[in-house]
Amino acid sequence: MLTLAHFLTLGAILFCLGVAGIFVNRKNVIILLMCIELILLAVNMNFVAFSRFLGNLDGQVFVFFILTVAAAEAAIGLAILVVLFRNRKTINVAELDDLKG
Amino acid sequence: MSWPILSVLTWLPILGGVAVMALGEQRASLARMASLVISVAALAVAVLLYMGFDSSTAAMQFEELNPWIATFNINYHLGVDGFSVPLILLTAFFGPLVVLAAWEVIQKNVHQYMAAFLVMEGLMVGMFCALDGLLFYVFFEAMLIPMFLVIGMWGGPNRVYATIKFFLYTFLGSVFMLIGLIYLYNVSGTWSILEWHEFPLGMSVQKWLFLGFFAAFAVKIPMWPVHTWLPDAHVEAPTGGSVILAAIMLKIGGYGFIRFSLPITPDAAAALDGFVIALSLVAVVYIGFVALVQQDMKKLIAYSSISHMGFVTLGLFIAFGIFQNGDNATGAAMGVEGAMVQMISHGFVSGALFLCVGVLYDRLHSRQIADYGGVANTMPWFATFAVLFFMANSGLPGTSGFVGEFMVILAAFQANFWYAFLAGLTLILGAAYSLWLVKRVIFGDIGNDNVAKLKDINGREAFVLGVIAVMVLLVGLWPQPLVEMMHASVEQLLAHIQQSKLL
Amino acid sequence: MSLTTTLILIPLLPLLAAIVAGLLHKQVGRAGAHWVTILGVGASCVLSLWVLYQQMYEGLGTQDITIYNWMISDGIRFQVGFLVDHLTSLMMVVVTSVSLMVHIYTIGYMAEDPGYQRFFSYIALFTFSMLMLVMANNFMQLFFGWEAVGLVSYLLIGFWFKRESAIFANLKAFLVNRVGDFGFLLGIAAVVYAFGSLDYADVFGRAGELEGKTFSIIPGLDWQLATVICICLFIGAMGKSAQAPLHVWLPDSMEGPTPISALIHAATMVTAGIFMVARMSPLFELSDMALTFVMLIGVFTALAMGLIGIVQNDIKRVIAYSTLSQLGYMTVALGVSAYSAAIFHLMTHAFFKALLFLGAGSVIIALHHQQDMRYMGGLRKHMPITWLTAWLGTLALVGFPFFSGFFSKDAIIEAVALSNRTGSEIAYWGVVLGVLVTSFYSFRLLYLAFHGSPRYTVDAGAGHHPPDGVLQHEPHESPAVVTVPLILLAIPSVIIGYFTIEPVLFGGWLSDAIHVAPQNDVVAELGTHFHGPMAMGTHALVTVPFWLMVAGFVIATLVYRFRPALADYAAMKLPVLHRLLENKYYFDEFYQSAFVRRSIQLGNGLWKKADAGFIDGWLVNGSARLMGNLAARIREWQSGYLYHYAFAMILGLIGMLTIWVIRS
Amino acid sequence: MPIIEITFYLFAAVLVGAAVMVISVRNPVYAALFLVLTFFSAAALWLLLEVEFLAIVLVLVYVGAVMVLFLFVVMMLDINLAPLKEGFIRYLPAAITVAVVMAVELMMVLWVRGKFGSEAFESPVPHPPDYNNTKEVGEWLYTQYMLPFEVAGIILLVAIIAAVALTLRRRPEAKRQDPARQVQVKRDDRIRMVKMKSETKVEE
Repeated sequence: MLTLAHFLTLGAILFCLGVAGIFVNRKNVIILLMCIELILLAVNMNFVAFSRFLGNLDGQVFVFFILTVAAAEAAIGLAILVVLFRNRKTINVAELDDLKG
Repeated sequence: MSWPILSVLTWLPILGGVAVMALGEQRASLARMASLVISVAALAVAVLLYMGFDSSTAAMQFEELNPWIATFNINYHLGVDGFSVPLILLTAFFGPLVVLAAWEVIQKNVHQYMAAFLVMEGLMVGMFCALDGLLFYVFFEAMLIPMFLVIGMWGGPNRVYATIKFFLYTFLGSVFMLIGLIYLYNVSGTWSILEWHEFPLGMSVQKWLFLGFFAAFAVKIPMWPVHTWLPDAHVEAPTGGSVILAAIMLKIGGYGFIRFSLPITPDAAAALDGFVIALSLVAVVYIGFVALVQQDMKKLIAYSSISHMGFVTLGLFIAFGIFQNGDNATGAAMGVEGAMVQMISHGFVSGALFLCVGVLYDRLHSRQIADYGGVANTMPWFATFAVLFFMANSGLPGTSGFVGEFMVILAAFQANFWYAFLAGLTLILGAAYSLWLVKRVIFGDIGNDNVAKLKDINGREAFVLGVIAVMVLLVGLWPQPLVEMMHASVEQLLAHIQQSKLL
Repeated sequence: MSLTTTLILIPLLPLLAAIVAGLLHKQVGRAGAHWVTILGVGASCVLSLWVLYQQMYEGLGTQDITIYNWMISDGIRFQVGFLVDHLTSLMMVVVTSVSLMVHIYTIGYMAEDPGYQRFFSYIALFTFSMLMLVMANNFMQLFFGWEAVGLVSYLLIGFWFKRESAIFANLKAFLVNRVGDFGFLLGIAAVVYAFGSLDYADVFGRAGELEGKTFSIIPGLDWQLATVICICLFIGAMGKSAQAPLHVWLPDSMEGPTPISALIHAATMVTAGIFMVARMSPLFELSDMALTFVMLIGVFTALAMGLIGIVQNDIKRVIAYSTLSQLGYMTVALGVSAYSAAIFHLMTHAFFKALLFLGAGSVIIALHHQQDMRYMGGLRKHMPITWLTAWLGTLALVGFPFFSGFFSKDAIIEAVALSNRTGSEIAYWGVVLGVLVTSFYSFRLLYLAFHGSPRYTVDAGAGHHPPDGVLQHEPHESPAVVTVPLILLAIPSVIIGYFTIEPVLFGGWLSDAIHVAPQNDVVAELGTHFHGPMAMGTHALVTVPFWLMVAGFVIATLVYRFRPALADYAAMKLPVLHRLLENKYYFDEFYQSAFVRRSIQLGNGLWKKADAGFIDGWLVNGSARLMGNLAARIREWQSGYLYHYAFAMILGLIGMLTIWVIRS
Repeated sequence: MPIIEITFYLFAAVLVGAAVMVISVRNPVYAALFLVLTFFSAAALWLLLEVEFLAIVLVLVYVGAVMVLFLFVVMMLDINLAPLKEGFIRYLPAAITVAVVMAVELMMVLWVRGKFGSEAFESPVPHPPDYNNTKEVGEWLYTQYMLPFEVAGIILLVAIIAAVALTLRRRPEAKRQDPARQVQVKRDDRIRMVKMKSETKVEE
């Protein structure tokens, strides 16, 4: 039987992979953005699973909104990336320390 | 009087200051004239206040009571008694003088300078009138802002350090007071200072409150060892800033002791009087020695201010020692009155001394004693005034400087011989640092070419110094009107602090 | 004109004159300044004489009037008012008359000085202050006058403020006086403590209450309250009347113009201490200990300061040390309860010492401000009037019979001899030896200045500031404005003792002001042996002091008239003594190193180490530094790297998760 | 094992494998492509749960738009990949530790302490036969979630404008026409009258 736990476990694994990805790819902004997408996917996975197993559509609607915001975020994130690259000729996060105190 | 005289006295200079500010940078001469008119008007109102004041009662007069923040029972509550009226008069007296003193000297941002002083004057008057704890606190803190700006904008080369030190020092002290005020509100449910006077409190609570208030007022007065902001602030401040700082701002500390520490926490004050007296005597003697070796005239006067203000705290706190002599012991009232007279007198004298240094600074742009010498040769009138004020600073009888010191020393002797002994040392030290400065700056052969080119004071400067000189001599020769004004309030205060307020 | 008005006018007229001459100096001009002040002081002098006359012959009683309430605090009235009894009116006459002489003399002495008006203003102001002091009817006003004369003295010593030595001297004078005033103020505070009043009448009337009261300065060490009060007050007198060890300012004060030395530092101001103690006699009588202290201080001053006078070369300094010594005599008299003798000597001394100073001033003008006696000599021929009056003054000073000084000084010596106070034997030998010393240095001065052959040379081409011992022209007698005061002062110097000893000392004339306990009353005992001034003068020929005086004269004549080398020989033979005297017992050096330099060191130490170093450096800036360092440390964590922040977030997430997992 | 579970495990394995590849490959292009695979697998899993609308939207929006955008950016930017690869091995242990700790904790929540065990929710809520997921979601969106839906639309609009505004580049060197200015031009803007001195004969 497919239980809720299956999906939640999958979501958890996906979430941990996303987090691990942020760790190992700390220099590449593009992959960082992708890792965020992974994390969002993990969250969406949970929402969908809960929605189905509880018989409540709210979860799915929420996933819809998350997708919307994620799309917007990706668009702006990538735009920033482009501008950044134009100005700095790099997307290496290790070289971006203007906020250093 | 039916019209709200205290509100007028408070808000006239503040609103006037805003109006002067609005005149803008271009209309400098208009700004000067307007400031003078406003400050003279405020002085006139203050004189009306004095004439209407009834010195036979200790009750608050000219009271105004309007709700301000009703939720927390905070009121716009003003009123004056024998302690506040002399200080208000002093404040109003110096209003026109600082405007005149800056007349030609300040050329940059005249409107802002004048506005800052007018606003400061109003805030100080408001603080002396306030009978609501929070209102007092607001005025107490708001006053820092114009002073901060005055030192920061028109100050000397090291002004940033001095302003920040000044601000943080006073602010650190006053937050403790704020905690005390909030605590009092929480336990009493009112912000009225007069109701706090009657509110019974336990001993340990009183001690903590006393220390909280002490932190605020000791910094303001300033007492040793929290005095080090004062010399720096004075040195960097423009002349007017120094004058107001020395003449009035320091008095706020003494006034705070009278209005808060003594009546609200009398038992704690009685328990901790030795501590305060010890600090006062340290201030008198230690600071006297420090003043002796200063190379900078303003620093010297600043240190001498600290030493003189030591008399104020001494005079206020010896009362408890005198009470122990028995019921018919005299001297307590003399101590408190002496402290008040000392505050007023120190206002005149230190204000005048800073003006004198300002006169020299405007000409040679130096405050170093070593840069002068033989000023009397080229500036005889100035020398006359300066010697008079320095003599007053060293407590010469016939000048106001003598009266307060004399009363406090007489009263101190009633409490303890050694208090009087140590306080009396100021007679020697005060003369030593004042007159040594006179010797090095005023007397002697012409020190250098710059001194040879000095021009004597002009009519405006002579007027400013002359008016203060008259006051110094008047108070010195006939202090009775001044003492009479506060007498009833002093009696009431002493009767009040003799009663235990313990729960 | 009512009496009150008169009494107010007496001090007020000089004050008004001083204000006019000082503040309106441009408007009134030089002549205006001296006229207005002389008129003011002259009128005051006439009125004082009138008051004295009224009291002497018209039976005017003691006047105690209040002008206004200076202040009422704590039930204690601080008043401004006058107490005019015989002591006061005597002092008023002495002060105003000497002052008037000095005013007139000044016209000549200061004729060429640019600060002419200022000088007149100051001396008129001094007259006012001194009158306020002597006329006071309470301690507060006494202190006012006390400090005010100190102020004027300060201004006048530093009158030539361009001279470094003058402004050093005036600062020193003021500060040393302030040390005395410090004690004085404590004494006043003690009076308030004991009586709760500052009014003379009140305090003296209740003086008896002090008996048996004690006061512990240090816990466990109880002093008689009367002793504490009197010693504190006397410390004030020591400052003002230049008693050792607070005498150091007086010789230096000679930096001021000579009229000042005469008026303030010889005749009037320095005697304020004597006057004050006499005024306080009801209190002093209560404390034997204090009186013994007074006596010992006095005798030390009388003898030790006279000895210094022997080795001084500056003509004014010799007279200054002589003044110190004479003040010592007066103090001794106070110490043995012979207050009236002290006041009597004060009065005679005021005249003859003023005379001597003005005479010295006359010499100094003649020699163009040369004060060193080594460059004088033989002035007798050139300045006969000065010479003659100086002789008269000297004879009065050394106590030659029938001269005024003789009566007063002899009375003191006799009083000391009769006293049975502890230590009065020492005091007796001190004052007797003092006569020899006085005589020696006085005649030495006369010989060096007026006799022998000139030790200066005259060189017309020597320029405006010739070297020492060179003059542009022969010295000549001073103008009338100088010599007339000399003559006018010489008259009382000679005769006043003869005519006034009886009323002042033995006639009980001062008894309304001076209170002496019966067991201490040496003057009354002296009175029993007194058979008129003539008898006293003739009897002197068989007393020790007279022959000591003669001995002093003989030695001085021998050494300075005939064998000048003897002086150097003596100096060579007694090097230690000579050096000790030359350096004035090293008082100045001691004070300089023990107090002045120490104070400055202490001040610097407190300032640099405690204030700037500890409070500012450690506490204030230290806490700022601590915060700064802490913030810098924390700021390191803000690396600016995105992944650090992300890492921190994730760690936080794990942390929260862990907590949740463990707790749930 | 029923087919549905086999399908689940299959896609779950692909999903996890693809996700691992996303974070471990060096080349962002490959990463993007693996991310596409991840999304596809997720969409398939959602279909298993009968969440058809979202599965399709995921594919359309993410794969069709967002991931293409990623690929565009990756390919358009001339990124020097060498420095970006640094530190992968260095941080791997930390990453694994963090991931494992977190996974363990999440598992603990799920299996040990939580209420989400397999016993709690054994199967999804069954749908009636004529159930239309798209219609249901649509009804919810346009009724109860009307306002948030509109806001989401505005957010997207803002994102579009922001992205354009951010990346818009004015090139000063580029020549361009401004018709408005061309029309408004006046004679004086173009012609300048120059007064010159007439040439005079130079005296010799």
